[in-house]
Amino acid sequence: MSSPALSVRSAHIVLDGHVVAENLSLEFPGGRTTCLLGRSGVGKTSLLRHLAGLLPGTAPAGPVAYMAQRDLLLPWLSVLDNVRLGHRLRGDAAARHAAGPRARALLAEVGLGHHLDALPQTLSGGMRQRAALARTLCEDRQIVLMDEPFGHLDAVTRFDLQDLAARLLRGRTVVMVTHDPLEALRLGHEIRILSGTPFVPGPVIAPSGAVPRDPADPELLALQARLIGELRTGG
Amino acid sequence: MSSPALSVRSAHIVLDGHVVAENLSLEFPGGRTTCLLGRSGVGKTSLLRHLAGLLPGTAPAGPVAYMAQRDLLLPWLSVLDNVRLGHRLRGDAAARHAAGPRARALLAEVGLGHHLDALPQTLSGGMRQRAALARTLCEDRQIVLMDEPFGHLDAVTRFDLQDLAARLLRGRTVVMVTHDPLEALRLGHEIRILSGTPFVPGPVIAPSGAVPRDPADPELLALQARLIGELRTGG
Amino acid sequence: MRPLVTALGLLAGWELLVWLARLPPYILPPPSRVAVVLMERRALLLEQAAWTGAEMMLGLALGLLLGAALAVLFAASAGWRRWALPLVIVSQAIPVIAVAPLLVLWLGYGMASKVAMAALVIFFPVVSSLYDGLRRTDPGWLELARTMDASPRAVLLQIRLPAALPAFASGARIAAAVAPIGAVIGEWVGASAGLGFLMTQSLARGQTPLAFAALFVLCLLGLALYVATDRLARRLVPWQPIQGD
Amino acid sequence: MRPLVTALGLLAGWELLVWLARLPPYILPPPSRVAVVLMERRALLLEQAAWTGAEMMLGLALGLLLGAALAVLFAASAGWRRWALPLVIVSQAIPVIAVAPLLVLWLGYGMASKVAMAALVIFFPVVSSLYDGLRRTDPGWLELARTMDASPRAVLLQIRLPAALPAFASGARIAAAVAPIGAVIGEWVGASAGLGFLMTQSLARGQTPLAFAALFVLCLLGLALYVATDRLARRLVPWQPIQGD
Amino acid sequence: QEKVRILLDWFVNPDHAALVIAKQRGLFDKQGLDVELIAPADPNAPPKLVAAGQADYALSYQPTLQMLAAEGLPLVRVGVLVAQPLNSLVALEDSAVKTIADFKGRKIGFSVSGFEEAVLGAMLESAGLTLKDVTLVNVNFALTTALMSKQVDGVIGAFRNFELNDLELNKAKGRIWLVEKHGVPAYDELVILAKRETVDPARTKKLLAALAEATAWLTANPAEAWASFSKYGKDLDNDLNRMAWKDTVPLLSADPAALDRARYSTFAEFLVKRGLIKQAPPLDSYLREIR
Ligand SMILES: Nc1ncnc2c1ncn2[C@@H]1O[C@H](COP(=O)(O)OP(=O)(O)OP(=O)(O)O)[C@@H](O)[C@H]1O
Ligand SMILES: Nc1ncnc2c1ncn2[C@@H]1O[C@H](COP(=O)(O)OP(=O)(O)OP(=O)(O)O)[C@@H](O)[C@H]1O
Ligand SMILES: [Mg+2]
Ligand SMILES: [Mg+2]
Repeated sequence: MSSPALSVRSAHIVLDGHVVAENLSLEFPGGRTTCLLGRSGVGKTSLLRHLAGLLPGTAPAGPVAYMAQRDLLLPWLSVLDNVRLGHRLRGDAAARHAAGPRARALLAEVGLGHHLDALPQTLSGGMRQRAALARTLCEDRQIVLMDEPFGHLDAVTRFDLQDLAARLLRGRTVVMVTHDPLEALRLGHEIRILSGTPFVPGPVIAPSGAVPRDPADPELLALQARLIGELRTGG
Repeated sequence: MSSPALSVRSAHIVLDGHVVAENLSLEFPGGRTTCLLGRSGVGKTSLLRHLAGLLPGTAPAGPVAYMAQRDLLLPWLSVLDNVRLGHRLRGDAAARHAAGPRARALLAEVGLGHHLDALPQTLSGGMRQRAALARTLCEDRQIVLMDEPFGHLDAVTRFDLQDLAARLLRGRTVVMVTHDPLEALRLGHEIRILSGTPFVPGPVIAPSGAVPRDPADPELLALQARLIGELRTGG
Repeated sequence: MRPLVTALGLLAGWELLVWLARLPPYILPPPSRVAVVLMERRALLLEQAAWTGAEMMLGLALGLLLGAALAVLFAASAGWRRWALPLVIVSQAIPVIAVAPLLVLWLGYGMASKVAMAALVIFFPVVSSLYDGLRRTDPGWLELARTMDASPRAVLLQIRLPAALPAFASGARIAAAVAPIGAVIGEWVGASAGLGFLMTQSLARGQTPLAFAALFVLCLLGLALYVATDRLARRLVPWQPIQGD
Repeated sequence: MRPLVTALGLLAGWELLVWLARLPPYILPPPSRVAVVLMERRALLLEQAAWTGAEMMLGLALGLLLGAALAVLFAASAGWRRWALPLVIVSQAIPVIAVAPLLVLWLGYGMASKVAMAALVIFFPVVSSLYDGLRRTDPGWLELARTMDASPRAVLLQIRLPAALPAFASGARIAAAVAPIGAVIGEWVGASAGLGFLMTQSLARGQTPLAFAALFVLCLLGLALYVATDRLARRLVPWQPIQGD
Repeated sequence: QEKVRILLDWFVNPDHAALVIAKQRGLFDKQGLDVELIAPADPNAPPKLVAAGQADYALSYQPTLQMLAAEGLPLVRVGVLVAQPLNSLVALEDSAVKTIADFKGRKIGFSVSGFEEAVLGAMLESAGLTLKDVTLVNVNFALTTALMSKQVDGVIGAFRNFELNDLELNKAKGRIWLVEKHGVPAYDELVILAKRETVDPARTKKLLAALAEATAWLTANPAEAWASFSKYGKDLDNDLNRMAWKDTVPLLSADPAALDRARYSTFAEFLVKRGLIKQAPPLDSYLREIR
């Protein structure tokens, strides 16, 4: 099964009268990871919500896994149950049960193997984000939309989890919002910079090489400078 | 008036039975910025809360401005009123009124000059964080504690606001939690890495030169690699 | 338009119930018969409705005020909580017949004693809900306020109170819905007047249709008050999204 | 220990009130006199309290159940909301004297009609609070659930309902506090037993101290039920920090 | 003009004919009294409020007065409006209950007056039954409704001038047993009470005189009196009141100042015997004849 491409055609994104995007057309290639960069408030989250079918009048292109900017853990569920929330919500007891080992494995990989039964409020900010990441990955969807998924993580954990995400999301259609140009360069098959009000997407930037790329690669460092430059002038 | 040093002496930090730090002694020099690094869940936030006097049995060393990991904007107040919340809470109408121009100026500097009367829920994640930053800076305190203050900002905005913070917080005692080693190196007079459970602070790392430092400085890049290395082994 | 359809539907349901259960008119008169009485006795009904309506509004106003004040007091002071909270809870267990003479003694036979009794019924949901809301403030906000050296008073009035407004709205809705029965209970105190009095009298004297006409007017008053309160309550919390309508 | 001090303090306040306002014992008997009656008639009081206590507990249980079920229905279905919500609101305006004959006709003079009447009073705060809570779910959670293809049913039961438990707890507290008066109102319907009946009868016979002894027992029952409900309600929402005690 | 506040026993009804007519025809004014009639919703409250000084006079019932006096309330009877019992036991004519004895094993409804058990007990005993042979059900004010809907087989506390008419209006016929004919001593149904310490004989005398004059006039002109009465308050002009008026007028006491002490001592003994009061209070403590 190959993951579908996502496309936005002549879309208008308007929030309470604020025009975020006008007549927007945009393609996200199937089976690949697209990283969205852009100044704060430009409309990255809004675009992601548009893709997820969460804005009025929109529908998702297919089943999606959506990781929002907030972790949205349910305070009354244990970490484990939060991670298999999708199965709880959709499924019968069997499906939920079957999701258990997968959820446990994912939690172990994000470093929360010892906190399966903890309630979210006993976790640190980064631990909560990791739980939310595990929940998103546990969904096992062909389309994955992630909004700043590693923002609360230290450099090392972030590096490891980028690897994990790249590995588990290989072959899926991923749209990821990030503020870290280097992260975009490590993980993105394509990178798009959004700029302006209403925003317009910049040209596709496609670094060479397989993801996850080595951040020490001089090509990437050069591109990073270019990205920051574009962010500066665009914003 | 010189800003006081902060010191922690033989402190125990225990949260609901989880020992975060034991017999902890730590100094934060007065009038300088100390950046805290550490793996996710190591106890950075807890240490900051200890310094802010927010943990049971603790008291702050003096009046502090505290910026938490969440933005904690009040949904019923406009952005402007959120920024001068401290004055609203402490003061008579006169104090609040006097804080107006200062709050406006700060909001303009963080790029929210056109959103003074907006309610927080109409802001993007990064805009909310900027409002929270403006609120913290508006407090004008000698001791400033900040927990991942730039985590939701794009690279360019982040760079600009680092400059802003460095300028406005010059001469104050600042403790800042961050996940970005380069940010720590740009802004910190001193850098401490926390590691282990219960955590112990690593040795003081003090890069040369005045803050904010130039991130392209080769010394900083070398130190960055060292920090990441220490984070990896410590965590 | 839609509320009208609902209203007609419910009236049809009532007629059907009477018909299917073969209820005699002295137990539950059909709406058709009540409608006739409603028309014939409209002057009397209107006059009594004015009384009861006034009691309801005054009772609700007093109840909201008193309830809010007490909730804030309880949130502010452990002393008040300790001494007055049990009294407030216990006050809800007191039937009107036990305190009616006391109220008349203090407030006379006029409207004051009726409104006081009505307010006693109405204020409780407000105290309880608002006090509950005041105890559930986001701890993050409270910590923020603490680092800002806010006085407990400022925290209460500027953070905990606005944060508890949804809870207050919730309590106000309940209060509005019980306001009619509060007023009817109040009418047991002092001199006879109002829809509750009219109902008691007509029921005791076999004029069930008139009693139900009075009840119908009372329900209309109640619905109107509820809808008005609901509208206002929403305005109170514009920042909170409400699902489902 | 502290509650005991509070209780004694409040009793002293009552005695003082009687003394200062020079209230005659047939209007408000002093606690000293009520205490004597309480001792002398303890067998009678206990027996009646058992009745009323049973009505209260059954009424509360039924009210909580019915209230929760209706709130969930209203949150789930626009149809129910449209047709039954006005009925539920209006039901609060109906005085017991109007429906008593109807209830008796359907449920007889036994305990059922009393419990039904009590439940009618008790269930409303629960419906109203819980329904309010169900409408105020964090939109972020709902969006998350939507991307997870959750059925409306699953969203309701697994997200909106747990998220609304604090609101339910709030409603349950109010319900517990009005349960005693609910039971007394229920006793209006064909009771020849219970504390409410005892009160009516002793007031008619001029035995005010006995009436107040019954009222005192009723208040104790009410307080006990409230405290128990409050405890349970807290357990229901262990993840929510409560300030102030 | 001297202000006088009178608390009725309940909502205005034909039992209060003398008071209403005296007010409407200016008979109180003539005596120099400015009378205010206050109708409460709770029949228990008026005597207490008078005892507490919140009104000058209250209407109540002889059994109630005697129980209150036994409880130590400082009340005295100064006059009477209806000098015979109105209370009665009623069953539907087409039911199986033909005699009091037929109530064995059946349900009897009552509305709490405080002395229903005493009255009913005596009546049942007059037919060889006891209270244990019937089930007592508190139906509150819904006496006729309970009877007509066959929820109970009989009701005690029905007023002969009202409930029978109420039944008739609802196309049912009642069978009635008068309490004073079945083992209960006769008593004054509706009496006027005042506070013992502050009762003002001169004023009371004027009040009673006005009432006597009103009663005389309305007995002589019942139709005209009804026309006047029915306009007195809200909602008095209805079929039930019209029928009750006819039955009530002959029952009104022509001499409101009259006092039959024997009646009180007999009934006090009755109350003691039925266990409603422990000890009969001295008659003079709660009876005052004012001529
Ligand atoms: N209420 C609590 N009960 C038990 N353990 C807690 C509680 N709160 C926090 N902890 C634990 O304390 C540890 C330190 O948390 P803290 O929030 O200080 O971490 P942190 O260094 O700020 O992490 P991050 O970078 O992810 O924000 C974590 O392991 C967390 O699980
Ligand atoms: N409810 C709303 N009403 C009006 N404007 C809104 C509303 N929600 C968002 N906006 C505006 O839409 C714009 C885009 O917001 P969005 O959250 O998509 O930004 P973003 O690119 O994700 O920013 P960030 O990096 O800070 O998260 C912002 O300027 C914001 O002010
Ligand atoms: Mg965003
Ligand atoms: Mg932290």
